[in-house]
Amino acid sequence: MTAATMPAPPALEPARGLELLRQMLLIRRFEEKSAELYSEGKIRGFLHLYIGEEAIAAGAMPALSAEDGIVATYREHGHALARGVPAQVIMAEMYGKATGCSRGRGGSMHLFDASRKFYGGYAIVGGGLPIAVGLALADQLQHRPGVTACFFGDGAVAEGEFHESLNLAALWKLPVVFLCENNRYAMGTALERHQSQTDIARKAEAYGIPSEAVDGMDVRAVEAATRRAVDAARRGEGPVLLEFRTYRFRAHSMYDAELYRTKEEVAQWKARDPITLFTAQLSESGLLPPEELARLERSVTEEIDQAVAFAEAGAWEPVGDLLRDVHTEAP
Amino acid sequence: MTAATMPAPPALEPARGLELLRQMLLIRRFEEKSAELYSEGKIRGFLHLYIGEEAIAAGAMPALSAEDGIVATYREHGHALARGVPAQVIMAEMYGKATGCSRGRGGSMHLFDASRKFYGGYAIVGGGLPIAVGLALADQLQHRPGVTACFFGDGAVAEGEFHESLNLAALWKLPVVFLCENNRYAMGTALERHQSQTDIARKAEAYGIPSEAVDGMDVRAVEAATRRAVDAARRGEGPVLLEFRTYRFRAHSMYDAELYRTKEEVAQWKARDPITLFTAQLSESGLLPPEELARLERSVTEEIDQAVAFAEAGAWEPVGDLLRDVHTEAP
Amino acid sequence: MKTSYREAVRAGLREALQADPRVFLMGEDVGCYGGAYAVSKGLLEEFGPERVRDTPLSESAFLGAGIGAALGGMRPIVEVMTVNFSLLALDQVVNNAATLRHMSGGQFSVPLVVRMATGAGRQLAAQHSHSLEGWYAHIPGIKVVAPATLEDARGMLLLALQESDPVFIFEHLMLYPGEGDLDSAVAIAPLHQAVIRRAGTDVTLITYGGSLGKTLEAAAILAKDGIDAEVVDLRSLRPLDTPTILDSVSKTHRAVIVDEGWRSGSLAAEISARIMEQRFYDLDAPVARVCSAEVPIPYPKHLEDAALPQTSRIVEVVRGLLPGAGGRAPAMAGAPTV
Amino acid sequence: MKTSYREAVRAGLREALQADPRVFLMGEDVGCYGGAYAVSKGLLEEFGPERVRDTPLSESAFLGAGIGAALGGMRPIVEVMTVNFSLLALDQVVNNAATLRHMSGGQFSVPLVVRMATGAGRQLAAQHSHSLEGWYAHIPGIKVVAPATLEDARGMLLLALQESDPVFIFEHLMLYPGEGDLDSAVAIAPLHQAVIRRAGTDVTLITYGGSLGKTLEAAAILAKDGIDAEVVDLRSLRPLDTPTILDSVSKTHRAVIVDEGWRSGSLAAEISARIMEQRFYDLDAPVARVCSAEVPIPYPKHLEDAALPQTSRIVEVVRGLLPGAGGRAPAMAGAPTV
Ligand SMILES: Cc1ncc(C[n+]2csc(CCOP(=O)(O)OP(=O)(O)O)c2C)c(N)n1
Ligand SMILES: Cc1ncc(C[n+]2csc(CCOP(=O)(O)OP(=O)(O)O)c2C)c(N)n1
Ligand SMILES: [Mg+2]
Ligand SMILES: [Mg+2]
Repeated sequence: MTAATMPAPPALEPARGLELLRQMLLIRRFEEKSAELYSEGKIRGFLHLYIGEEAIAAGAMPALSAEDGIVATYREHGHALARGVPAQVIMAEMYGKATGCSRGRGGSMHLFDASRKFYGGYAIVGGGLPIAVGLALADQLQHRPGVTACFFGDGAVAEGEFHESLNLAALWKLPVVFLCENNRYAMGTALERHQSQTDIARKAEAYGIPSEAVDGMDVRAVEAATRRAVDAARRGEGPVLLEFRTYRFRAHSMYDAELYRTKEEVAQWKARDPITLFTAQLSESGLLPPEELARLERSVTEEIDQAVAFAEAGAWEPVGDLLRDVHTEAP
Repeated sequence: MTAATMPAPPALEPARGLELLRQMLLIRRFEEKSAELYSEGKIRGFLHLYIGEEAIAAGAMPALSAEDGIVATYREHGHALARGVPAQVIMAEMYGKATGCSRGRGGSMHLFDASRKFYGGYAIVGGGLPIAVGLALADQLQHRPGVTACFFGDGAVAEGEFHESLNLAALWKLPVVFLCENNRYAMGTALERHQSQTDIARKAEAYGIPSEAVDGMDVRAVEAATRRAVDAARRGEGPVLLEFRTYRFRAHSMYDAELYRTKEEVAQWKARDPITLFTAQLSESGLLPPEELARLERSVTEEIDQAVAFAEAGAWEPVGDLLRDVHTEAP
Repeated sequence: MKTSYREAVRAGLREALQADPRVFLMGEDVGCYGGAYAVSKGLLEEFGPERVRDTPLSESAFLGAGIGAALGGMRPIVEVMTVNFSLLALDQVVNNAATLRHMSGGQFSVPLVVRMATGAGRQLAAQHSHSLEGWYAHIPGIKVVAPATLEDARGMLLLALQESDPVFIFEHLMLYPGEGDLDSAVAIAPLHQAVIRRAGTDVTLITYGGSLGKTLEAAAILAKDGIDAEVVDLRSLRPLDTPTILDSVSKTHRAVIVDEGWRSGSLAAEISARIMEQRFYDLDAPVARVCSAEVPIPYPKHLEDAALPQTSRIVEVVRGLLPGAGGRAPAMAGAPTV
Repeated sequence: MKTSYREAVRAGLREALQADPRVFLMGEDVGCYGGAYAVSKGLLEEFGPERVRDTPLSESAFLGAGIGAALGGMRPIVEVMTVNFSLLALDQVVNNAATLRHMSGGQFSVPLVVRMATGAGRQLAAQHSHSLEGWYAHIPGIKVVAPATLEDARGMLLLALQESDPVFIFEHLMLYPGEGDLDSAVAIAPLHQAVIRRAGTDVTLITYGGSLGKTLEAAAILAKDGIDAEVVDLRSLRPLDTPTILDSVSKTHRAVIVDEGWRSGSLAAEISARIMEQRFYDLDAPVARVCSAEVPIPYPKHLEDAALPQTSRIVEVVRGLLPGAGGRAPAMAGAPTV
């Protein structure tokens, strides 16, 4: 099934619409602030922004419940936020503070939150897929209803671990959904220069599993497709591969000359900004009261300012604790 | 395209038919002798026999010319023989003698012959595929007409290197043919227990390349399909994946209780013994003169006896040369 | 009634599967085939395909799946057929298994046990004869052990399953057929403690796994010349039980390390360096190493034998440290450059 | 006009591509992107997509393809973005690149050059900060080098391309921006020769790559206390230039090895073991090591700094070996257990 052949998602009740919009706005503004803080040297290391791809995390997470697990990449701030990890502990993590969600050890690329089954950001491309397969196996063996959602990029599709993981998951009918965020580039390498089969959804055929190509700029299409996939996995029908077609508006990471793509191409995709599109959708359907957008922007800004204040105020881990958590302390 | 839809191969001229038959007989008897010698302790380490699969090496090699390269696995005696590596240097190699085709260093799993572009037996499953891709790249970059033939098993298809190699070869339109010897088992693990998509030929779709499923027990079907694939690769159309459906009549390696398959299944496949089938074909079409089979058997036996004598007579490498060929001696 | 090392490992697996429903075994051919080295033979029949799982040839995926299953509350035992193939999964080991606890600020543990065969001796040639456990011993965040006896083959597996962090168990392939009397009642030493397998006063022989037998043989031969060797079985390669090593060296003033890894960058080098750093002034002679020759292991028996540590070589090196059998080395004796 | 280390590597790449039509560069983002560390910037434009090839994220396949292309008569230069990702290709390195010549009885050579960034210092955390060149230095059949200067960054690449066997070049990521005057005319030492970067008489400091700068700084500080340190830049990690190391130790009677790898099983351990074996009787104090703490490298600056070898630590350790600045350590001075 491809996006074209999909039934239109059901009508939207007002509150849900505003939630989705706020979620995307929160991610967008959070990323913009992160970029600022990076330039100020508050955030260091690598910083990969999610700007342009917000509809995926924002649309997919509502399709997952508390018992479900999430595996993400190094471009995962949006996923953590959408999963409900508080902005303040994510920001503190990017500052490297002990108050961060990984106690500062991980930074931007390694966000973790056990209480929300957020199993982390993985920075070895493709490295998270086998982990997701194992989490799904644990749910299956313990007869738990959980489904594991595994996010990864188009570049990861070329890695052997993609192939091995999909085969294993399909073979064992594991409750895992593979969510490919196809933003058309692996760093500076365009899709057609790293995939001989650019139609990623068609790769599912090699594993005998269902797949869909979905408009990753349409938050409702993302949510609807993810629900279908998660429900099927939960019913015990095995894994599903979803290809979300999206675009990264900013550089791969903070420093990047963007020699590999044209301004025109970027402009074309920005014209399909998921936030603009959804805002328009909502107002057209009369679901966006006047002033509402401004109100959302204000509340998002407050949340982020508070997160920054929290991060600033956070303490550093003492150097004496350097070797802490290399191993599990004996109970 | 599947075997079913293939045009029947052209009529066979007598000499070629007898050559193919002799080739298969040579491999069969060579393997039987090797098993004997293993029991006698003349051959050690692992020994993987090709009995039952002879039609593949025997049928594929005639489709390759002297400028083409071959990459094989640890189950490669048949491929080396069919490529024209003298039986005597293969046997000497399995004895570990300095007169062996790898000077005794490699043994049964690592046969090499530079003069015949036989690039070796690789014993890490899947490990030969990237090598084959690189050999094809070297031909392409040097504008040589060569095509690289890469043999591997169904088990190798699960390895990440299969996926990475096919994508890379397809992306760069490299002259390499991927020849999968699907004998339905990876050691003791049946195809349907290690592949979620058991129709291996269909995996080509994930790389946008052509493929065929071929009756691996029919030597002429193997030859015809390999010619089509090699010709396409040589014309610069890029890689092709061929799936040869075959069966291993003996244990995976010398020691193997065969708990993983039934006697009935083995019997059914033995009823399609490629040598019996082709012998019948030839005599039906009047291409097998009386006494001819007996004559072929005699000449094959002579060749193998001579090979064993050569291996027996060969010298051991001096222990003092232990560190030889770890590096290339400075010219 | 005799038990083989292979059966001792199997006994440990069976007990683990019986004792804890969270335990399961997965790997290539552990089920229908009964295990490449027949270790898991019969377990599929006894525990069923849910708990004894055959995997495709996908080392990275199934080892990574073991990590994920451990995160998800299971107690997976992953069998990688041999260390040679584990290279395909090393990314999962180094970048995930070893780092997850630390990167998550202590939120997650990875109670994973990985078993694999290691070593040479069966003429399997250059792609099937590695001894890379020394590499694993370099990785912070994991634990590495090498059982050399029947009791340890069974017992260390059970102890490994009590750990909250990843434990890698290396079983030397030449040990599998070895038989003896397995006393399951006997209490074994803690997982990370080295054990003195032979007490002695003249020289300390430090070894582990597949080399323990050769080293004990050497000690017996040396005893005939009046050289009384103490043999330390490391058992744990990470962490190393440094106190036991150092105490022995303080007593004997001499040490030889026997390690089947290639000499340069071997685990033996680490042990030599630690003795240097902490017992330099107790040494009467330089610490020596008996390791594998720096060559991809060749196929023929005579060359394979020449490439690996052998009893005769151990004896020769020890004698080099103790000129005038049993006596102390004169302070200026030349250091053997083996 | 100043040149950066990054530009020096690029200069070497350009010369190699100009000099030999068999040479080509392949790796992730070496072309359109200009290289993750901008090393290959401009080369795609200059040499075209046939010779400067972007690859998919398939480390095992493209490194293996480099081996195959070398077998096929080319002179590939494969860039693996960083050593952290090279684990995905380690099977091809250990089981193919390093063994093919030997397994084939000398019929084939693999003239392959592989470059990769290594090391920590940019707060890239636990999956992007490894220093695993010591592992590569353990593998028979390959050669391993670590250029630390501008001249070596350019020149060792060109020398590596003269070799008939696989050469792995490790470039510490903190070196890339470092600038100086590159004299392409100056002849550099042979590929496998260590070089004395500072002559001294009191202690030998042995290091390589990213740690050379810190070590020279430490030597300068020590000079102020009247401690005259000799600094040996290994340059080649496999083979090690043991004679140069031993000659220096014979002269100074003391050695400290500085190595960014994790301490246990580090390359530093191998060097310590060799000095033990061959210069034991020349030593006035135990050989010491300054290595990385045994922890997955943490993200925050203060913790990352604490985990890595630092100049101050080197100074401190050397002082521990030479109580009473400049003077000889009394024979029984306690061995530092760093
Ligand atoms: C195994 C591995 N190789 C290379 C890298 C360097 N790298 C980091 S992100 C990236 C591109 C990944 O592209 P994609 O999977 O499409 O994700 P995106 O960044 O587009 O979200 C690369 C090459 C890495 N982190 N891991
Ligand atoms: C990476 C790797 N994993 C496991 C093994 C052990 N092993 C050797 S052959 C084999 C089965 C391979 O099956 P297949 O690819 O179908 O080839 P076949 O033996 O059937 O010809 C296995 C698991 C290996 N050699 N390499
Ligand atoms: Mg992408
Ligand atoms: Mg098979």
